[in-house]
Amino acid sequence: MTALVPHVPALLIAVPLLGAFLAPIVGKLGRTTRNGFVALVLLVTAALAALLAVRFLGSNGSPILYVMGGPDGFAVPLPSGMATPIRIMFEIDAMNVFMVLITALVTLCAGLFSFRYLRDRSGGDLFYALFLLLTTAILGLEVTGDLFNFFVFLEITSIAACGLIGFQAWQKRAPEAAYKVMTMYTLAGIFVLLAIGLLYAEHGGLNMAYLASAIRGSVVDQVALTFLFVGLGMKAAAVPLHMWAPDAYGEAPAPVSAVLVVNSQASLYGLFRVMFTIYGGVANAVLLGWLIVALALVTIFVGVTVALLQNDLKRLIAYGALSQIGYMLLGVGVALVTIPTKPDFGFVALQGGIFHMINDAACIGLLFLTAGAAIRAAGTRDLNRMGGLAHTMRLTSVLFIVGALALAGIPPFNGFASKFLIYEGSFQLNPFLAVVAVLSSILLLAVFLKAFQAVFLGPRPEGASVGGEAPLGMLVPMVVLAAVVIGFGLFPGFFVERIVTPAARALWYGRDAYIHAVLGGF
Amino acid sequence: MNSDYRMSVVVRTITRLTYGLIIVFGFYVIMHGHLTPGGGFQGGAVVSSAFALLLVAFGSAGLKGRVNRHWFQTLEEVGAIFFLALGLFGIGTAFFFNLFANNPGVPFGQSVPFGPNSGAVSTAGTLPWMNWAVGLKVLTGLTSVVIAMLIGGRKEERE
Amino acid sequence: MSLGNLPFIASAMLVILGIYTLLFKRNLVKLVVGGSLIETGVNLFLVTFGYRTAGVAPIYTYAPAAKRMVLPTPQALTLTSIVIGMATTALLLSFAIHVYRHHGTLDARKVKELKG
Amino acid sequence: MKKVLFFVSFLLFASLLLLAAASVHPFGEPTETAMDDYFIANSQREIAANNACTAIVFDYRGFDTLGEATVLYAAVVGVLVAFRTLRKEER
Repeated sequence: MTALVPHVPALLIAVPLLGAFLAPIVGKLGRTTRNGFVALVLLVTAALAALLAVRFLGSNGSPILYVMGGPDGFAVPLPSGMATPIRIMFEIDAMNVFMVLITALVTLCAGLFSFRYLRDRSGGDLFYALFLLLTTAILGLEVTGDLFNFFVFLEITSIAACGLIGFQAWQKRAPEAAYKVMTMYTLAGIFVLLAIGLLYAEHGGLNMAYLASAIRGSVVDQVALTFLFVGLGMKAAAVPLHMWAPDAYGEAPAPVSAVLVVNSQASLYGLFRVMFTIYGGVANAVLLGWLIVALALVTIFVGVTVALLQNDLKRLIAYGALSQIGYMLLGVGVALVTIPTKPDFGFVALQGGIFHMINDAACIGLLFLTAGAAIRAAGTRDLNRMGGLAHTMRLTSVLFIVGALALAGIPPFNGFASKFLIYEGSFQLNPFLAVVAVLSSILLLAVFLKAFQAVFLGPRPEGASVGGEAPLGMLVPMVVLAAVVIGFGLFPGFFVERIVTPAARALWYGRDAYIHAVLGGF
Repeated sequence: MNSDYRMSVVVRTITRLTYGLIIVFGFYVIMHGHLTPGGGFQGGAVVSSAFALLLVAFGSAGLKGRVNRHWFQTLEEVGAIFFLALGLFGIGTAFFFNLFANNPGVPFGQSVPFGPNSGAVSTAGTLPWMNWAVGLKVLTGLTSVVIAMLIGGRKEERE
Repeated sequence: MSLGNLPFIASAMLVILGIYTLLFKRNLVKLVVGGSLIETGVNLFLVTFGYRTAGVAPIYTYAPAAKRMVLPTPQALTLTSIVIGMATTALLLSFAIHVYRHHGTLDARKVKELKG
Repeated sequence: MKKVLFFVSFLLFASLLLLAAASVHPFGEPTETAMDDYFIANSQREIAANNACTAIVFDYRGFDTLGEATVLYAAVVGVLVAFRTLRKEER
């Protein structure tokens, strides 16, 4: 088995993909066999992700290179005497490892949760085929070093996500939400493909590192940057293009919503990779930074204010998730603006933005899973007709509160650790930013307390069905996510120093190492 | 379009005559992917167009005897797994390593001199296998999509 | 006889027409038609990038000798893009059928069940 | 209000695209072709395939085609999920 260790990056994609292809066939042997098989595939993928992280942290930070189909071993990207890489290759640096860890964690918990949550639904085999395809595509999105390959995986996430959003086809709103989301995803994919076509026409190559060294900032490069910015911004649900997000998160089954948040974060990673690495040498950081800071403020503000008006539990959490994307953008935007002048504060904001990714994935995932359990027990999503679930669902209500407080950035939980870094960084740039960020967090706390009171406390409305505590199969993944939320909150230093700082350093200072790993001496 | 809709006699007889030829041509395109323009995707699409032609000409009765829906779904998964397995065969050196090319012992292993030539079928290592895998996958996938939409549409009539 | 960039502008116009239908049309099936119009425009865009004047298809079987060959990579990319276009259209149409079954209409304005 | 916003963004997008289409390399004379020349020159030697395009699709960039087959598989499963036979209580 140890002979396969150097092939971990490729296996990280091949194993869940094989699982996705085999799921319907194994499904013919019965539901429990299939669930066991899917759980095994998810566990092996998480183990591969951990192995990749451990192996990477040992290799003094230079990016791992894995060339697909490389004839003489896998380390040779460039045939003799050539300046452009030929084959598709995975290029993994600290930022990629960080994103892979987030994906492995959330998809594992969501997958384990879905076994019990969807037990009495039809079409289980096909659901798990799509679920594993979505996992593979997100992992592929975060690991590949080839721009067109990035686009292909982006499209797989679009199609698999829409298949999953329209899973409850008998409901009135699910097919309509799936149709709307698919149109937005197609439009986003077209923008990305146009940009890739233009970059290929201009530089004749598709490898991210080669493009990073070849881009000179000509007219075509800037148009391609705009298209990439719009396309990936649409997929990451930044505000002007966020119309699809509440429908997608609201209508999809609960475990799928948790994975969709990670899908948006993967596109956000794509946006950072494009801005920092590919256009790192060319784009003038300050203008782009202010643009992102403005986008971030609007995202935070719209996300929180509209969340106040929602009376559908899942859409309320969806808008909460939307505003958290704003915090990540704020951290990175502030970093782009301040690092040229005050590097230490800028780097703190960058670390905050990146650390907030894993924190947000954990708390939003926890909130969506607990909301799913609550909705399953109450039989309705409308806040006015739910109530008094805490009497029977003690642990679920506690977990909901943990997720809500973490999301609002209350001290003992992980949300506080990353938001504090963002506040600190943005305060240096302009106090107004920090004020808006803090106010929005408080507003978000109010929103979630209102939701908690409506769903869990208060008298049980007479007509409501008597929902018992969530079954064990659903509680275990929730507790795992809660442990991550609390663990990251109590010892932030340990995690920041081990996985977040290398990721931030790789993203900001690691551009030359990224290019050098592929192009060697050129 | 209700399901027992049938086209005119002319269309039905021509379809009965030509759908076999279309299928054979489709497999030709799949098989010669590495020599002539074509390959798995294009050939699979040609063959599934033959099934679509049957569907249009004879309504759902056209595919009754010829195509088993569940078998096609499983065949698609088999094709996908075969394609992934071909990628994994070369895992010793690297994922997707073409280990069959240029070693004469293996079928499709012959090497090819540089420059224009008349093209020998038994060349290009894993490419012909991959063409077959993808061709099977596209053929069964597209047909089951067309059938699913037909059945989806018909169910809509009953409600 | 250099055409300058006319073919690129022609395929760009195709994409612009597709975007126009996607933004301003209301019927769900027309949106799908707009989507595939854009896909075709982008595929044409990709393929025209790879053309070499008086170039021949990059296939050596019975290839005419001493002729420059067209760039093969855009054609490989276009193959992938065509299948993606087919996949998105198939999914969009199947959800359009479901929306029609629930709401009885294909007009996006009346289907506006989801707010915001 | 939404119509105006859509129209402005549409015009912006159209002008950007035409600007890019006009300023790319002239039709027929691609400027950077190092990668493609390598494919044309070496597809027969390395992969023994006469068709350079298929050599790229299935070997040089075979991983894209694996993604491609997955896209097709996802679409087929998506359509089958949409039109599966539902259980009674799910009507």
